Amino acid sequence: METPFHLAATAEEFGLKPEEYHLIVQRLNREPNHLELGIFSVMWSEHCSYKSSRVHLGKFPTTGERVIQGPGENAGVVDIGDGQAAIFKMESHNHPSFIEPYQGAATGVGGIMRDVFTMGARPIALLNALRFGDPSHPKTRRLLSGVVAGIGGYGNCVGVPTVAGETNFHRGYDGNILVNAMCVGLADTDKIFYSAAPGVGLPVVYFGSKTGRDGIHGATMASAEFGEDSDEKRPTVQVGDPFAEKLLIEATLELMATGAVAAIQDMGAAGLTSSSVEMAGKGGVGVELDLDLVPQREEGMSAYEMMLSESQERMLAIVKEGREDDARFVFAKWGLDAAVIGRTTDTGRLVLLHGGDVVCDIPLAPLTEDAPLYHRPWVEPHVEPHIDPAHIPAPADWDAAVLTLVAAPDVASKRWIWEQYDRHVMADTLEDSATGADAGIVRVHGTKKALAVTSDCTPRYVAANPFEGGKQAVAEAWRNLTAVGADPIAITDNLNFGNPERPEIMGQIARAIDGMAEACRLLDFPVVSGNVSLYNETGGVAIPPTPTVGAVGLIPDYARRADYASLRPGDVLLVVGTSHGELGSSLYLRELFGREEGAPPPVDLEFERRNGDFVRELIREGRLSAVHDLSDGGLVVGAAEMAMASNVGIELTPTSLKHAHAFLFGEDQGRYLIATADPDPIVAEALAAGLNIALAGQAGGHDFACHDLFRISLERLRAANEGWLPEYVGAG
Amino acid sequence: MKATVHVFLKPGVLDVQGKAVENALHGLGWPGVANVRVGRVLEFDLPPGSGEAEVTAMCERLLANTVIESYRVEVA
Amino acid sequence: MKATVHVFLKPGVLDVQGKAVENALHGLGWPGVANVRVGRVLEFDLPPGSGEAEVTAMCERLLANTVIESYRVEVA
Amino acid sequence: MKAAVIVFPGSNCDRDCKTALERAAGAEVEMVWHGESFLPSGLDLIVLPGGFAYGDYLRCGAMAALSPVMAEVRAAADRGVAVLGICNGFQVLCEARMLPGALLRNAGLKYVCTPVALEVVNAQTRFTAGFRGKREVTLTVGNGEGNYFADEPTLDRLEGEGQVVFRYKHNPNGSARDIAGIVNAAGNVLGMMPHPDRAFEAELGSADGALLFQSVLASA
Ligand SMILES: Nc1ncnc2c1ncn2[C@@H]1O[C@H](COP(=O)(O)OP(=O)(O)O)[C@@H](O)[C@H]1O
Ligand SMILES: [Mg+2]
Repeated sequence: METPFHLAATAEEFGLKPEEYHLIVQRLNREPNHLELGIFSVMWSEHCSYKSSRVHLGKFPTTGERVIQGPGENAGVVDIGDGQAAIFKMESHNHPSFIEPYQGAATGVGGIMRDVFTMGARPIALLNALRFGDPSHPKTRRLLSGVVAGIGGYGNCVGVPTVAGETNFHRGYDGNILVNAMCVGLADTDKIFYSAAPGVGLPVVYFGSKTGRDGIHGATMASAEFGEDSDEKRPTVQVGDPFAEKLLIEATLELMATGAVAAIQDMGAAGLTSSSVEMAGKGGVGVELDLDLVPQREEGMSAYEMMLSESQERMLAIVKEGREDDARFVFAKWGLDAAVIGRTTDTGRLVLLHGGDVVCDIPLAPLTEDAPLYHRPWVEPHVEPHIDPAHIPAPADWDAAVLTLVAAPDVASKRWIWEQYDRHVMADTLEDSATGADAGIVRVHGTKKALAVTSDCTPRYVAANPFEGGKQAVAEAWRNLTAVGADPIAITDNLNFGNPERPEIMGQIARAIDGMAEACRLLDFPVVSGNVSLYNETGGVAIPPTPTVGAVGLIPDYARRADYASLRPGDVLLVVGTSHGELGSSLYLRELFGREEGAPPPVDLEFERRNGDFVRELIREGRLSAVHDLSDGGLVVGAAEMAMASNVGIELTPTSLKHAHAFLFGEDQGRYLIATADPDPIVAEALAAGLNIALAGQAGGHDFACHDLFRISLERLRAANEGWLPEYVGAG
Repeated sequence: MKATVHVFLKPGVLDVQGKAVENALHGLGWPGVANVRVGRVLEFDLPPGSGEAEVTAMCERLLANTVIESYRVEVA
Repeated sequence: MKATVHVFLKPGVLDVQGKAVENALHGLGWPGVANVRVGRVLEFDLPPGSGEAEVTAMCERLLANTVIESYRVEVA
Repeated sequence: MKAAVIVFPGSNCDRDCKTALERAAGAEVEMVWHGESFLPSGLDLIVLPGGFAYGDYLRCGAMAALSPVMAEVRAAADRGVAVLGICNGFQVLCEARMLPGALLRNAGLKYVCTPVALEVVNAQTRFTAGFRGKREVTLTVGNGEGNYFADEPTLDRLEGEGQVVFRYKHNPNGSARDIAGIVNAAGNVLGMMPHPDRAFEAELGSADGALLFQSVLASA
C-alpha cells in the first residue's frame, strides 16, 4: 500500500530518512503525530540508538572477573575489592561545545557525572580529552579558552577533582572540535542502582531543575553533519547549573540511602523521552506520564517541548510503592523541584497525557530493541606504507629539533589548562596533571587502595592505520596505568568519527574497533561503557578518526607506586622494550618536516603485556625511582619530561649512533623509560625473561644532553615546554 | 561621549543567578519579588565622533556572547 | 512595578575585568575606548505599593557589598 | 576536642575538613546544616569550609552569610569560640562582616589551583602557635576570587595589629600586600584562602595543614 507522506518533510528536518519515516508508519500502522514523530526522531538518532555502530560495538570484549556491569547501563561497573566498585564512563559534547564552548563543555561534564551518580556512585575523579583545530585557525583560541573555562567552572563548583586529560591540536578539527569528558565514581557493590523499571503500577518521580525549552533536538543535532546552515539548525543552547548538580548529587545519594529507590536514570540527551523510554523498555513494562505535572520553567510549554527538552540537572526515579514521602523529604531539604509525574504500566506502551488529552500512545519496542539497525557498507580504509628510518633525515640542528618538539602544541605543557581545574578537592588526590605521573591517582577514601585513571588516543596513528591506531589507543592506556604501578582493570571509550554513511568513514570505524577489541582481548582489558559520536565533519571533511580510550586501574597499596618526577642524580636510565626506530607518522616527522605519513609503529600485544608486567613488578618491589612510558616524540621527549619534572639533568647514551635520530625520536610501542640506582640485576632479570632492555643514559647535572648531538640546560628546555601555551593564549 | 551596554541572557535561556537571587530575596522577607534577571553592564568613554554603530560592533565582537546573550546599547 | 539596580566597584577598587575588556577592545582596533567599568545589573518586578526604599534595603542586605561596591536604584 | 563543620548548599570541602580534623587532630566533628538555628554545645572550633555556597552566584559567600546558622556562628565567635573560614569560608566571613575587607576576582581573571608557599607572619595566634619555629609552610589554593582587598587604613591596621597571619611568597591572585589569611582583632576568627584541609598528610604533597588544626584545638 502507498503510505501517505504528509509528515515526511518534517521527518527530514528531524534528521529521519524517508525510509525511516516509512518504517515508523509501518510499526504504528498509522501516521505518527508531530509529538510521536519527534520522539521517534530522537530515539532513532545515532546518539541514542547507535544504529550505525551497534553491530561493530558487539565485537568488544565486555566481561571479566572484575566486571560487574558492562555496556548497557548509564555507566560501567568494576569490582575493586573489599565490597567496593568503581563506576565510570566517557561521553562527548562535541557539537554543543563548538556552538557555545563554555556551556557546551560545562554541560558535558555535568552530563557524564549524572551517568555515574545515577548508579549510586559518588563521583571522585574527572578527566577530559580535548581536540582543537590548528592553533593558527581563527576560532581555536576562543574555543580553547571557552571549553577549558567551562570544564573548570562546572567541575570545580560541584567539587570533583579533575585529575587528568589530554589535549591535541590539528587542522583536522578546525570545524569540529572534540570535547570528551570522563567521570569515575565510587560505590559499594551492594548499593548499585540500575535503570530498568522493576514492576508495574510504580510511581515515576521527576526531580532536579525545572524543564525549559533548552536544547530541543540536541540529540538529533549531535547526529547531524555541520553544513553551512548549522547556525539555523542550532538548538537553544543548554545552560549548566553546577550548583543544582551539586545539590542533585547529594539528594540522589541521600534518597538512595533511604532505600526508597527502585530504579533511577538521569535525563541526558533527549531528556524525558529517553529516560522514561529506556527505563520502561529495559524493565519490559509500559509507562504513562501526565505532562501537566512536570515542573516547568516557562509558560505554555507544549508536550513536544517538554518531551524533547534537554534542560540540565534533571533525574527520573521509580520509587517503591508508598515511599514517595521519603523522596519528598529529601528533595525539600535540598530545595529541589520534584513531582510524581506518572506510573509504570503493563501495556508496554508510552502513553502521554497533556491538558487531559492523550497526546501520545505508542508501543515502546520500536523505540528501543527494534529501532533500526544498520549494517552500513564500508570499504577497507587506506593504510600508510612503512617508512624506512634510513630514508628520514637527521635534524640539521639538534638543539633546535629537541626544543621544537618539547614546544610542539601536542607536547607543550598544558599548565595553563589544568591550573584552571581544581585537582585537590576531596583531599584524596595523589597524582594529577601537575605532579609528573602517567596517570591521575586518587585514593579510595579511607583505604590504602587507589585508582589510577588515564585517557588516551593518538589520532594521527588511527588516521594512518585505523586497526593499528585502535590497538595503540588501548595499549597506551594500559601502559599509562602500568607505568604508575596499577593493575589495569577496564576501559570506557568515546568513538569520534565522521559521517558513517560514507563507506570510507565506516571502514575507519569498523577497523578501529577491530584493533581496539583485539588489544582489549589480549590485555584482559574489557570495555564496560562508552559513547559514540558520529557526523563530526563539516562540508564533507571529516575529523581524524579519534577513538578515545578512558581507562581505570587499581593500586592495591598506594605507597607502592611510581611517577616520573622522582629521578635522582646518579640514577641509571634503561629502556624496557624494543627500539627499531619507527618514525612513520611520528611527531618528529610532522613537527620538523611537516610530513604526516608512514605506517604508525605497530603494537606487539604480547610484548606490550610482558614488558608492562615486568615494570609493574619492579615498581611494586620499590626498585625504581622513576618510570615514564615512551610515546609522542619517543625517548627524547620522554626523557626530557622526566628531567624537567624531576629537575635533574639527563645525559642520553644511545647504544648505536647509526640513525641516532631514529633511536632518539622513534615512537616504537610497548616501551618504558625506567630509572634505578641498581641497574645490573634488573638488566639480568629482563634478559632472563626474554625481554629487550637497553641502557639509555645517566641522571645528573643540570643539562639535558646526548653525546655531541645536543646539550640544553633544563631552564631552556623548560622555557620552551612551558612557554608555548601561555604565549599562544596571550597570557604569557 | 559615554557608552553604556547592558547584556542579559536571552529570554528562555536559564538564568541561574537570577533564580538564586530571587530565592534569597524571598527568604529575606521580600516574597513579592519576581522575574529577577541578573546581567552585566559596561560603561566606557568613546572617542568623539564614534557612535552607536561602533559600540554595536564591539558587542558583536567581544562584549556579548550572542549565542545566549542579547545586549542593549546607549550612547550619550 | 519594575526595579533596576546597577552595582559597580567603588572608585579605588581596581576593576580588573574592566581593565581586561579595555585592553581587548584596544587590541581589536578601538584604541580610543577609555575608562571601561564592568558592573552588575539586576532587573526584577516589585509587588505594587513597594518602592525605592525597599529596593535600597535589598541592596544593603544582599545585592551589593558596600565594602567594595556602590549601587544605583531605579524604580519605574 | 569538639569541632563543627558548617554545611551550606554548595559547600564542597565539608567532608575534607571533617577528615582533616579527625585524622590530624583526633577531633570529634559534627556536620551542621546551614538551616540550623542552634549549634552543638561545647564546641572548641567552628569551620566554614571551602566550596561554592549557593553556586557563588551574585557574590561569593553573599547568600551563605545570610544563612540562619550564621547568627549562631557570630554569637559563638563573640563568646570566644575559634572560627576558621577556609577559601569560600573566608569569603563568607567577610560578607558576614566578621572579618574586614572582601575577596575580589583574581587579578588573572581565572580560577587558579596551585601549591603556594606561605610566610607565617604571626605565629602567636591560637591557629599558628603549633607552627613554632616553622616560618614557611606549603599549602594549596584553588579559587577564582582570592584577591584580598581592604582600604589602605584597614590594611595598615591589620599589619600593625598583627592580624595578617599568612602572606604569599609568590602572590597567585593579586591579593593586597600578598595577604593569604587574616585574623580578627580578638584573635579567634581566622580567614584564609589556602587549604589546610588539603595538606594534612605527606602523601597529599604537604602535612603543614595538620599543624594548624592541631594548634587551634590545643588552644581550646
Ligand atoms: N563505544 C562504546 N563502547 C562500549 N559501550 C558503548 C559505546 N557507546 C555506547 N555504549 C554503551 O551504550 C549505552 C548507551 O550509551 P549512551 O547513550 O552514551 O549512555 P547514556 O544514555 O547514559 O548517555 C551505555 O551503556 C554505553 O556504555
Ligand atoms: Mg545516562
